[in-house]
Amino acid sequence: MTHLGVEICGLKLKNPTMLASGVLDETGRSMLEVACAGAGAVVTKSVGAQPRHGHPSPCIVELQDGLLNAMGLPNPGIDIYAAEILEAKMGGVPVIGSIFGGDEREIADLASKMQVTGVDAVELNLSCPHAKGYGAEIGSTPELVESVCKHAKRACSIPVFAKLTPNTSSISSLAQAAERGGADAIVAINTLKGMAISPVAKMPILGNKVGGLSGPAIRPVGVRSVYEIFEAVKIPVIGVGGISCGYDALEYIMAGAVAVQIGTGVWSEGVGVFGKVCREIMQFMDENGYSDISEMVGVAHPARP
Amino acid sequence: MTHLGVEICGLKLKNPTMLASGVLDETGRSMLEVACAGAGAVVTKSVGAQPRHGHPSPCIVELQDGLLNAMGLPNPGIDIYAAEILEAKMGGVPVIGSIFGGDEREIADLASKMQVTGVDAVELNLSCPHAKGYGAEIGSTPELVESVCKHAKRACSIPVFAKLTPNTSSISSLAQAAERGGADAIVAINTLKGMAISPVAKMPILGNKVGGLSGPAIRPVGVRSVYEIFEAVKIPVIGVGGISCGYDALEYIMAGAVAVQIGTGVWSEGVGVFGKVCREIMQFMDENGYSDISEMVGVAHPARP
Amino acid sequence: MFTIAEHTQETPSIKTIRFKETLSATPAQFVMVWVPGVDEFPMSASYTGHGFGITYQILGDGTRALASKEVGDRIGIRGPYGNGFVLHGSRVLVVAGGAGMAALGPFIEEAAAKGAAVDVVIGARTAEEILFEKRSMLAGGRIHISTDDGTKGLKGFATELASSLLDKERYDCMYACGPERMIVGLLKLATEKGIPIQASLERLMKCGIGICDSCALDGKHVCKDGPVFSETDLRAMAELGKTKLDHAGRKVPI
Amino acid sequence: MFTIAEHTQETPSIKTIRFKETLSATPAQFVMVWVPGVDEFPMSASYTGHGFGITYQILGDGTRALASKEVGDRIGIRGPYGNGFVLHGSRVLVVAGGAGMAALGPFIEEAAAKGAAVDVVIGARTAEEILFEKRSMLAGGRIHISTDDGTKGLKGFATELASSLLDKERYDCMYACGPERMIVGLLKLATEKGIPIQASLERLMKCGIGICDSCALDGKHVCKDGPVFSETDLRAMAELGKTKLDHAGRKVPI
Ligand SMILES: Cc1cc2nc3c(=O)[nH]c(=O)nc-3n(C[C@H](O)[C@H](O)[C@H](O)COP(=O)(O)OP(=O)(O)OC[C@H]3O[C@@H](n4cnc5c(N)ncnc54)[C@H](O)[C@@H]3O)c2cc1C
Ligand SMILES: Cc1cc2nc3c(=O)[nH]c(=O)nc-3n(C[C@H](O)[C@H](O)[C@H](O)COP(=O)(O)OP(=O)(O)OC[C@H]3O[C@@H](n4cnc5c(N)ncnc54)[C@H](O)[C@@H]3O)c2cc1C
Ligand SMILES: Cc1cc2nc3c(=O)[nH]c(=O)nc-3n(C[C@H](O)[C@H](O)[C@H](O)COP(=O)(O)O)c2cc1C
Ligand SMILES: Cc1cc2nc3c(=O)[nH]c(=O)nc-3n(C[C@H](O)[C@H](O)[C@H](O)COP(=O)(O)O)c2cc1C
Ligand code: FES
Ligand code: FES
Repeated sequence: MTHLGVEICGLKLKNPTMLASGVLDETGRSMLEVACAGAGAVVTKSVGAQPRHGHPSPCIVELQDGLLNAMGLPNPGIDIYAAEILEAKMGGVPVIGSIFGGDEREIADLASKMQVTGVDAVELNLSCPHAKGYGAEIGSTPELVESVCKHAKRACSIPVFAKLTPNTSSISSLAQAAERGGADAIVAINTLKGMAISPVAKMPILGNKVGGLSGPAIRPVGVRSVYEIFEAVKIPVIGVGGISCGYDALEYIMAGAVAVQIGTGVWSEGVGVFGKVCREIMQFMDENGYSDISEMVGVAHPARP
Repeated sequence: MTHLGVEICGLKLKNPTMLASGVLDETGRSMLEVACAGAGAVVTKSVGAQPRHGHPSPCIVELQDGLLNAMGLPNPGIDIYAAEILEAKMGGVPVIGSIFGGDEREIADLASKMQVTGVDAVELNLSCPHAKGYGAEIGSTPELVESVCKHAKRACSIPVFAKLTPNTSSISSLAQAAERGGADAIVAINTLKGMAISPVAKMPILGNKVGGLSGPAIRPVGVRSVYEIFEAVKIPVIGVGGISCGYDALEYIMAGAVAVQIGTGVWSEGVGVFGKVCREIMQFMDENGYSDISEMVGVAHPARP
Repeated sequence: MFTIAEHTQETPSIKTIRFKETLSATPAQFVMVWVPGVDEFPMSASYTGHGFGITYQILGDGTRALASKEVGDRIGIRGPYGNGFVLHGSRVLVVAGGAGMAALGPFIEEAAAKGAAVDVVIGARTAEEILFEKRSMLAGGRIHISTDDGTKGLKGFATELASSLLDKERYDCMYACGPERMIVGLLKLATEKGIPIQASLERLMKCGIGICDSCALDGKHVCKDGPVFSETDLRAMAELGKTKLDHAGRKVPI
Repeated sequence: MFTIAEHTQETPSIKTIRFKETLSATPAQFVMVWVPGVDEFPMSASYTGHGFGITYQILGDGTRALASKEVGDRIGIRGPYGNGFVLHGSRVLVVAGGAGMAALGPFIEEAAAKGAAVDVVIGARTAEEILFEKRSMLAGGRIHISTDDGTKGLKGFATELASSLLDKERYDCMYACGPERMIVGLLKLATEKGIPIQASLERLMKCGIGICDSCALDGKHVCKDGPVFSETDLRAMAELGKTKLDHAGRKVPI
């Protein structure tokens, strides 16, 4: 029998799919629905210290093969959001709390508060490409990535995942910095910095002008990132970007991901995407003689050093 | 009457579309065909000092919304290639000679040789993401970009365009470095570093494993890059990435591009893409009361400083 | 971008824009309307197909900016999104509160065209704010009016008018769009009378395509699972009529 | 990836792979065949539709690796690409040199099935290297053989055999695939006799989709404008039979 379960830093997932941060996770109830739909874990919306409205609308542009979004990290702040996490926990799958902040102290503070809410791990959003002062600036400098991870690790005792940006010349350097900082796992990738302009309106469509590109369009960048990171660090890698079917997930797994996250796939496939991806992975395993996901992790590499 | 002509660093183009480097430009005759099909200018394949076979096949992966390629800069070397340029020149449109090299000296040498072939400008490929030792490494370090541009400028008297990579945390810093180095124009963007894996074959599909992502998938990244660069430098910007219709070109133009290049669009639309893009731009100008392309350049910005 | 073909004042606070472009939508489906440089927000299709249109109440910055647009101006339209009203039976009761009539206008026409007998309750603040009375009449609907101030029809709420109609007649289904407390009232009536109801709900909408969670309502998403919900869904909603999410995702009272 | 259903030896140097998967292609259309870890190269569809297949001559590393694949193994197939032979008239002459028969096999079947009288000239190095003789016969073709060493049929080239047939019979069109000097010879014959010709050409192919320019031939692209070209195009090709591009894009003699 094929076995879809995976373990990441002690978190036991019944299957390797997780809900990516920022999608259907403003409310606990929605995360619950996603868990019921078959996700192996859910990552919360990225939460900050204070309530935040996010960017003015339009926040989304639908493209042929992906989305451009500039939500701008709307969130009610960690204190209010705790109640949502409590509700999400009822889904019976690990809940990973995503946080963002402007400096090490803020992030450490959030990590410790996040642990108190009862989440199973903390994900550091070091990579939001369209919120000034948060994420991208911190996330593209290896020294800062290392230091932020260090502070977060010190502030909590649950696993800390570092979510990295592809808007860099070397994502593997960022991953190594996170590893040095003590991160327990790497999540890659967040969105690519992009813009869409309406020629008729003569202006960028997004209220924030710049947004993050996600979906199938970025999958090759995500797969390449995971492939590079897998060779650069020893900690586990979680792959994300453009996954909406089993084959997409397998690309990431064979590139070296122990698990995957799905965001934009929910747009094209609905919350059924988690079940669908799992079924397709299982079918592939059956047909190709694999019995455990772990047998496939990183097999696209000539040899693991 | 609408006027499609543009002038870039003294080069007169009958319309703002150019053939992008690396597509249908290994032979002079093919460039000639592209010129006849309506391109306002053609950029040659990136040429080096010595003949080069390029990467092993597969060199191309067709994606839903773009291409992944790892041609690996195949080229016959500048000396042999000169004959192709001579033939391309018969098209009656400006020919821009693209060159790549491993260090400043090699690039300077190529720039000077390129000028001798009779091209109207030199384009420095500082950005090929999948040829080790060429392009990406040089192209993602502002100091090196500046120095390479300086050397190329000194070695020739025709305009020098610097073609930049989006695989960086700040493409506008690279553009500023190029401007400091004396580049006459910026070309943005080259492909994004990507990978596709075949789960059945358990390996990356491309012979070189890593390749460059192009086509509609990357347009938001290209438009954002041009938008940022337009605000960062005073020299003209040429936009490239995912253009296959008039609206796509207009996004770039309103973001700040004085002209655009088209590569992957030739795959989806054939060489007719140049004429099609021009017709669609003209129709838009007619409907929206523009009479000259220049009236639209950069209008998506609140105000030019 | 869509081009404005007609821009008409329906009531002192409500205007209709008809576009040059064609867009087919089921009644109650909505589009995201982008007023460049200002905002983007959801609006029901008040006219569908050729001569597609929206009918909106001027409330804040976004709709104020929209109101100043002229014929020939272009605004962004994406959609249609969500589900729509489904005709059920041959004798239906339609209840609209204020601008809620925007989504119900095309439904009344569709239902009547399909041969259904349509009773229409239009509730408004005051006589001159009554929307689509003539349009509904022309479609063949039997019109009943209530106003908060009694300047026309029954002085009182649309729910009261609906209640008395439900006492007198037998309907196969009720269709509602308007303030949430009205919908809560109608849901109660529908339960008492044992007839089905379809109600179009409103929540803050940032994406319109089911991913941002800003329109969440007890795990359902108004933009994707709705905006129309039937009695089973409505009854299961603990938040209905009580709380909604604000821009920061905080639950605030309706 | 496609799964190998059958792998058979056609001649000492030529093998055929039939796949489990279905792929429809016009005769002379080709696919890019990826042997994982080795290489990718173009191959004509020698069987199309259900039981799709390719027939290849073992030449270098790529085809050698392909030859070692077994039933059940999977290889990458993308395509079909390019154009194909178009039947023209009711009496046609088909001329194949060596593995060129791979592309012509399905064409002979198609032409015969459509009621055309098909004369088939098969040229090979030696008797045992003759490809698809039985297949062409079964399809209803009249077979004429030439071998370089005279071990079967006429001792000499396929062009000579074609020439003598052209002297005796009147054909509506000629179809050719094989070594380029053979095609050059046939083009000359076609011009002399004033009949049309369709010939499938070969060039180095890196992309197969008309963008890399590696298959360029006088501004035409074998992968996109071809591989089949008609007499007008062929005559305009200054490089035909003379030069081709190598991996570095250098023009080298054929
Ligand atoms: C599916 C759907 C369909 C809709 N169809 C219509 C329609 O056909 N005609 C119409 O007039 N309105 C409709 N609305 C409501 C409309 O979207 C809001 O009235 C509009 O966004 C107000 O924009 P504004 O910028 O002018 O106001 P804002 O400045 O954003 O707000 C002004 C006032 O309007 C209230 N408001 C804002 N958003 C909403 C909302 N989503 N629902 C209710 N109140 C809101 C605010 O609380 C505030 O009191 C619909 C809403 C949804 C969710
Ligand atoms: C459109 C098209 C259809 C083709 N169809 C078939 C077919 O159905 N059956 C078949 O056997 N071959 C066909 N070929 C030729 C086939 O692609 C090559 O023989 C093959 O690539 C050789 O690969 P290799 O790795 O074994 O040889 P390599 O190691 O690449 O080369 C070995 C020898 O083959 C020659 N060669 C390499 N590529 C080509 C080429 N494209 N054309 C001619 N000679 C070449 C080389 O010059 C060298 O002498 C076709 C070629 C094209 C362009
Ligand atoms: C609407 C939207 C909102 C997002 N918000 C967040 C966020 O708050 N924090 C975060 O780390 N990533 C956020 N992301 C990025 C996703 O988690 C994910 O990294 C990215 O979209 C790529 O995956 P996908 O292609 O499966 O969507 C968001 C993505 C989308 C589309
Ligand atoms: C097959 C292929 C080969 C390319 N080769 C080169 C090259 O040699 N030099 C270069 O500067 N860019 C090269 N590029 C990048 C293109 O010039 C262009 O920057 C990129 O593809 C984005 O534009 P597009 O989406 O219109 O293709 C190549 C792109 C493709 C698809
Ligand atoms: S508006 Fe975003 S999920 Fe409904
Ligand atoms: S093989 Fe690339 S253009 Fe023909």
